[in-house]
Amino acid sequence: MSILSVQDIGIAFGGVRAVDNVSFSAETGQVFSIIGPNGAGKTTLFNLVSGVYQPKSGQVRLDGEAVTALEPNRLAERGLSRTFQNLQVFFRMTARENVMVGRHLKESRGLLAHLLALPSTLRQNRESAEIADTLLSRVGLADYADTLASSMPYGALKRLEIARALAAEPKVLLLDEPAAGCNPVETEEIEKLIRTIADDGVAVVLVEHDMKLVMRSSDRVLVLDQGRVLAEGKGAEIRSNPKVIEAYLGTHGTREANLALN
Amino acid sequence: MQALFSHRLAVPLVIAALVVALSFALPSSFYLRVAALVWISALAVIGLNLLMGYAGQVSLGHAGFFGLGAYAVAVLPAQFSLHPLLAALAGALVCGLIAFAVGRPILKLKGHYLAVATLGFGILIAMAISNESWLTGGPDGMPVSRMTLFGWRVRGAETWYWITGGLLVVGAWIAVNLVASPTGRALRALHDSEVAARVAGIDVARYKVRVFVISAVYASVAGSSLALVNGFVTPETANFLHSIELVTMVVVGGMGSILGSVAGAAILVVLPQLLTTFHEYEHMLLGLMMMVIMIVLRSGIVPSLAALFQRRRK
Amino acid sequence: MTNLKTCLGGAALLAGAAMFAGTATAADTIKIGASLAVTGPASFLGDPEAKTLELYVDKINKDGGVNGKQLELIVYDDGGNANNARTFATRLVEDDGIVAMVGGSTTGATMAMVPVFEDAGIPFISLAGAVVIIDPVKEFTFKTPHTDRMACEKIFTDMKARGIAKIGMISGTGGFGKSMRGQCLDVVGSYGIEVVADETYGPKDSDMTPQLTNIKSAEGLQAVINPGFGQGPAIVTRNYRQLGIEVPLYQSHGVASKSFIDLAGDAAEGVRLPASALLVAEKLPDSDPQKAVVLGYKTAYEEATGQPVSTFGGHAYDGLMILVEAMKRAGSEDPAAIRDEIEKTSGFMGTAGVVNMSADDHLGLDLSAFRMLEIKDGDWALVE
Amino acid sequence: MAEFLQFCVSGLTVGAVYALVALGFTIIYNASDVVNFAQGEFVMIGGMATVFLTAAGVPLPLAALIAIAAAMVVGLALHRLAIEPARGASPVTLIIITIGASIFLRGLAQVVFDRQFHSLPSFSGDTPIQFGGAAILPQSFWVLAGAGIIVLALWAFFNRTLLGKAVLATAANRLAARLVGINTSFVVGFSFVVSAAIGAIAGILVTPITLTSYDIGTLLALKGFAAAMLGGMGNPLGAIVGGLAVGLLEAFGAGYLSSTYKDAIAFIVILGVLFVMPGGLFGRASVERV
Repeated sequence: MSILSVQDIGIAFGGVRAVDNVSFSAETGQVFSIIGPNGAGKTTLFNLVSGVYQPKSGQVRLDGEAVTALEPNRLAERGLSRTFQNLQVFFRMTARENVMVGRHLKESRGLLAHLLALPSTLRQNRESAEIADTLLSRVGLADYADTLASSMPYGALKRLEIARALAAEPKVLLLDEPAAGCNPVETEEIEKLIRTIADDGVAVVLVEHDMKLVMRSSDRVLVLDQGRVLAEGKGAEIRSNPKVIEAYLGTHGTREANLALN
Repeated sequence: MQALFSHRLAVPLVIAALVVALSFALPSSFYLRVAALVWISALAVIGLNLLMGYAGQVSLGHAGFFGLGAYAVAVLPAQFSLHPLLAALAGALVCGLIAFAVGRPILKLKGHYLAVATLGFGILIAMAISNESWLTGGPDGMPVSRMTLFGWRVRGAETWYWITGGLLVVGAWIAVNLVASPTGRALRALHDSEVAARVAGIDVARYKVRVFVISAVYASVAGSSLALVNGFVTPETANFLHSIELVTMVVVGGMGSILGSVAGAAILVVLPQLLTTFHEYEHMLLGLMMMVIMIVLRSGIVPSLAALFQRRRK
Repeated sequence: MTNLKTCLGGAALLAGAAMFAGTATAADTIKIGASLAVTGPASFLGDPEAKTLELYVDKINKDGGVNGKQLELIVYDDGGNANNARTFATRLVEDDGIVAMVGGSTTGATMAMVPVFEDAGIPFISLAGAVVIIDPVKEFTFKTPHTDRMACEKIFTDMKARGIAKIGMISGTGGFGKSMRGQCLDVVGSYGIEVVADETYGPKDSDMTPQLTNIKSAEGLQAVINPGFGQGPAIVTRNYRQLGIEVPLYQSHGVASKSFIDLAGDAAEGVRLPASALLVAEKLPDSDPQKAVVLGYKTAYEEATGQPVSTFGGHAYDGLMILVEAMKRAGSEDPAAIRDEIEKTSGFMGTAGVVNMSADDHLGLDLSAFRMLEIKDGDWALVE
Repeated sequence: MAEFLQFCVSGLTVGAVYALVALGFTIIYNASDVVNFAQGEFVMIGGMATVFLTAAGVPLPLAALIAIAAAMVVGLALHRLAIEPARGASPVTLIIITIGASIFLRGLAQVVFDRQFHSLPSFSGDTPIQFGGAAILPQSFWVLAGAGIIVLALWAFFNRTLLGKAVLATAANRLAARLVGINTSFVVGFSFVVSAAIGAIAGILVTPITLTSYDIGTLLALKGFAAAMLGGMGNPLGAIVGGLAVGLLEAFGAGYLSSTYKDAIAFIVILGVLFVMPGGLFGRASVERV
């Protein structure tokens, strides 16, 4: 059984079906990519799956449990985490603190202990900070640990969001355009990172415009167009699917995808 | 040096040092009283700053909690001969419960809508205090019986200076503890991005209510202290203008700065005392200085000066 | 640490000594304090009170002062806020070193200050209305204005004489209105008068027609009382005429100032209220023993400020004069001695009436101090 | 029925003033995101300046015009001297600046004018007009008609003139407005001037009924703000409906329920509405974009 399965999910804004009867499932240890032209409904789909929007129709199952329209924090408790296309970083906190927030569910949450700074809380703080530092090293941001997020460069913030999401030790991780705005070196680092995350046993769902990245790292690819599923399959199948080529990839995209896979 | 200042306990220690040092410098019990008023306001402002500066939720009704705390130590001893300390405790408890009950629906609102809802809520409390004269003495207020501790009548400006100063240090200590804890991180997170906080597993509604309750308890304790210091309470402690004054103290001192809370309280308590010499120009000058401070130090006194200081060093 | 402490303590002592030196050079003046609601919702009390005190302290000083010394008046504006008043009271006692205190415009501010002066043993003459200030009697606390209970009694006496038995009340929810409403409801029974409608309005409300509409429709209504001060009663009076309510309207001593007539305009015609003789100074018969005092104060105040006289300023005049005479009798500026002499005040002719204080009466006015006035042709007229 | 009508008229008259204050809030808020807590002081300046000018012998219409001009100058000064220098500061900082400005203006009014209450003669007499058993002051019609004319004039201005459209464009998207060449700083300053004029007119119209003094602004700002929120911040129609609704709620609350708790009744209704409609009556449900 799939760790994440989405069935016939849909939402409309002012009469426009932004996402229309989309179904897919993601597997542990694999990278599942969602591609499509701008406005295809990729981010909206993420928002539906992660509980930010309430779907009009359809179902989301996480680890076999029906979780449709649950609050994002309830989904987080069940092991779903995500990053955002438009950065949602805690700008008034340092990089380390940002990642520590990701540890929230793993931390003890007794208010009285927090108010009185009992030894358990101080120990907790140290523990979270250590884990945060490890994760920052993993995404290559160790040097920024004490820097305020507001003074970090854009590319670094993308990876900071990934570190924060990883801090929750998710079973399913939704990454919304993690390489957008990153230079080729950074993109390559992110690609490697995505692979290792999947290899650690996380189901990664990826929305990305960088076809090279998608084709190289994905186990399966879903193509969305105008809120609907156009095709789904392995990268090679997608690349050769005439509907996809016609509607989305075009000749340029095909060439690029070919280059990437060769 | 830097590490010393960034330590969690630096701020409460600085405040404690200030309380001790000032006690030597202040020449008469009038000055001690003004200082005690600063400590009391600062205590309420720290609580409000946790709500506004850290969690990003505005409240224009906090004087309501302040007033409830003040009236608790006036009414409960008078009606049920409760000891003032227990009355203050009861007041804090009641404020906490009320904040808990109204927090969830009110804190669903955002920005200016939250402002007007808390404003309305504060006005309801102030109206009830002012109108239910059978209990509260009405607009003319009611006396507060002097507190006795182990047979010793607590009185005198100097005694209250130390009691309120001590309360402030404890309040600041608890506040810095909170800010540095998982709860504090959750609050600061939801201030910057509610959606990211929720995705990180934070029950945003619940944490907002938590900090609302905490800040209500701070206000209540501050209100109880003021009533005990004054030996008399009037409904003005609960009214809308006092709420605005508390918010102004938060912003002038600096949102998200515990030390700033003390600075903001000090400015707005001491300034009117200094301006009395200007008689009819007093209010003009007060308004003018508020505007100038906010234009020049737009992030509030402490954060703006800290930033300036750091830039200098670089 | 102990060294540091003695060192700092020494510095503080020096500073303190320097401050005392500062006050010592001014010991040839007698310091009198006042904390008044010069601004804020009760400013129509505090404003004339402050002007009166300043005016008369100047006058007294020009005439040679008291006991050969000049008076020094220190006025703070507490905005009617009890907490501010308390702070200023402490400041006046501790920092300014006053020997006596006049003022406290509102009851709340007064009650907050009482403990300061009782603790410090400094005589305190309040200018606020409520009876709680002097009942129970507090050693150092006095007051000059009539109590609201007396105003109620005066009004009810007048009503009874006119055969009025069913009345409506519309009271302000400020301290004054609320307190007077309570006092009136307390004594109304003993006059055989029944309250058939009881409405209130907020101190800053600008329209009272809904409340008055309800009062108008009350069964058997014969008159209406409006306890309150500030602009509220003026609006009530205008709305009263707007709705065409025909039964007599009684205002309280809280509106006893010409500005009420100006604000209410034609609507004020026929309104009755209990007030001190001050408002009708010129109309008093020459035989009236109060005439000289009230006419003198009225003329002086209106000349100096260009504003119409009000009874509130008169209370400040009474307070200051009672204090000055007590100081003269005591022949010293020892606060305890002054207190004793204030308590012995008897036969003092003030703007509010004859004051006869005693150990258990720190007000010393009786019902005869009130006159029943009616507004006729835009001016006050004596009813009796 | 007569009672109901009386309460209606009372509520609408007071509500019209709240509506105009709320409208002033809305215009400035839309142009600059500033919630101007000195809005009530414009009402005060309008009333007080007219009172003192007429007392000095200036004919009422001329006095009113000068008073409106004075308020506009104050509005412009507020923008140029206090808001503009703090450009880029956080909204809460700007709000505290406007609170400082309102304290300053109240202090100034104490010195320039005085601390007494004042009235103006009604524009067309004090004889109430009897209508369906209710007694209505002629001045109430002045207030209602004045408010109506202001609303119509604003509507025409925003929809028919280039400057009006520039203000709307700035309200919709400041950056885009700047990109198409609109001087947004001028627009913000202009919005302060317009709001000041609206406030001053309200103050002049209502002074014969409600009286005026140096410190009436606080309460009006409070009620106007609540009204603007009830209607939905940034929505001019919402401001008007919100203002009238608060006025009516107070009148009906005082008339039918409890005069002591009439303000409480208004706020309870506002709280109730916001719990159900978190964006006010006319607020749009916003979709979070992430």
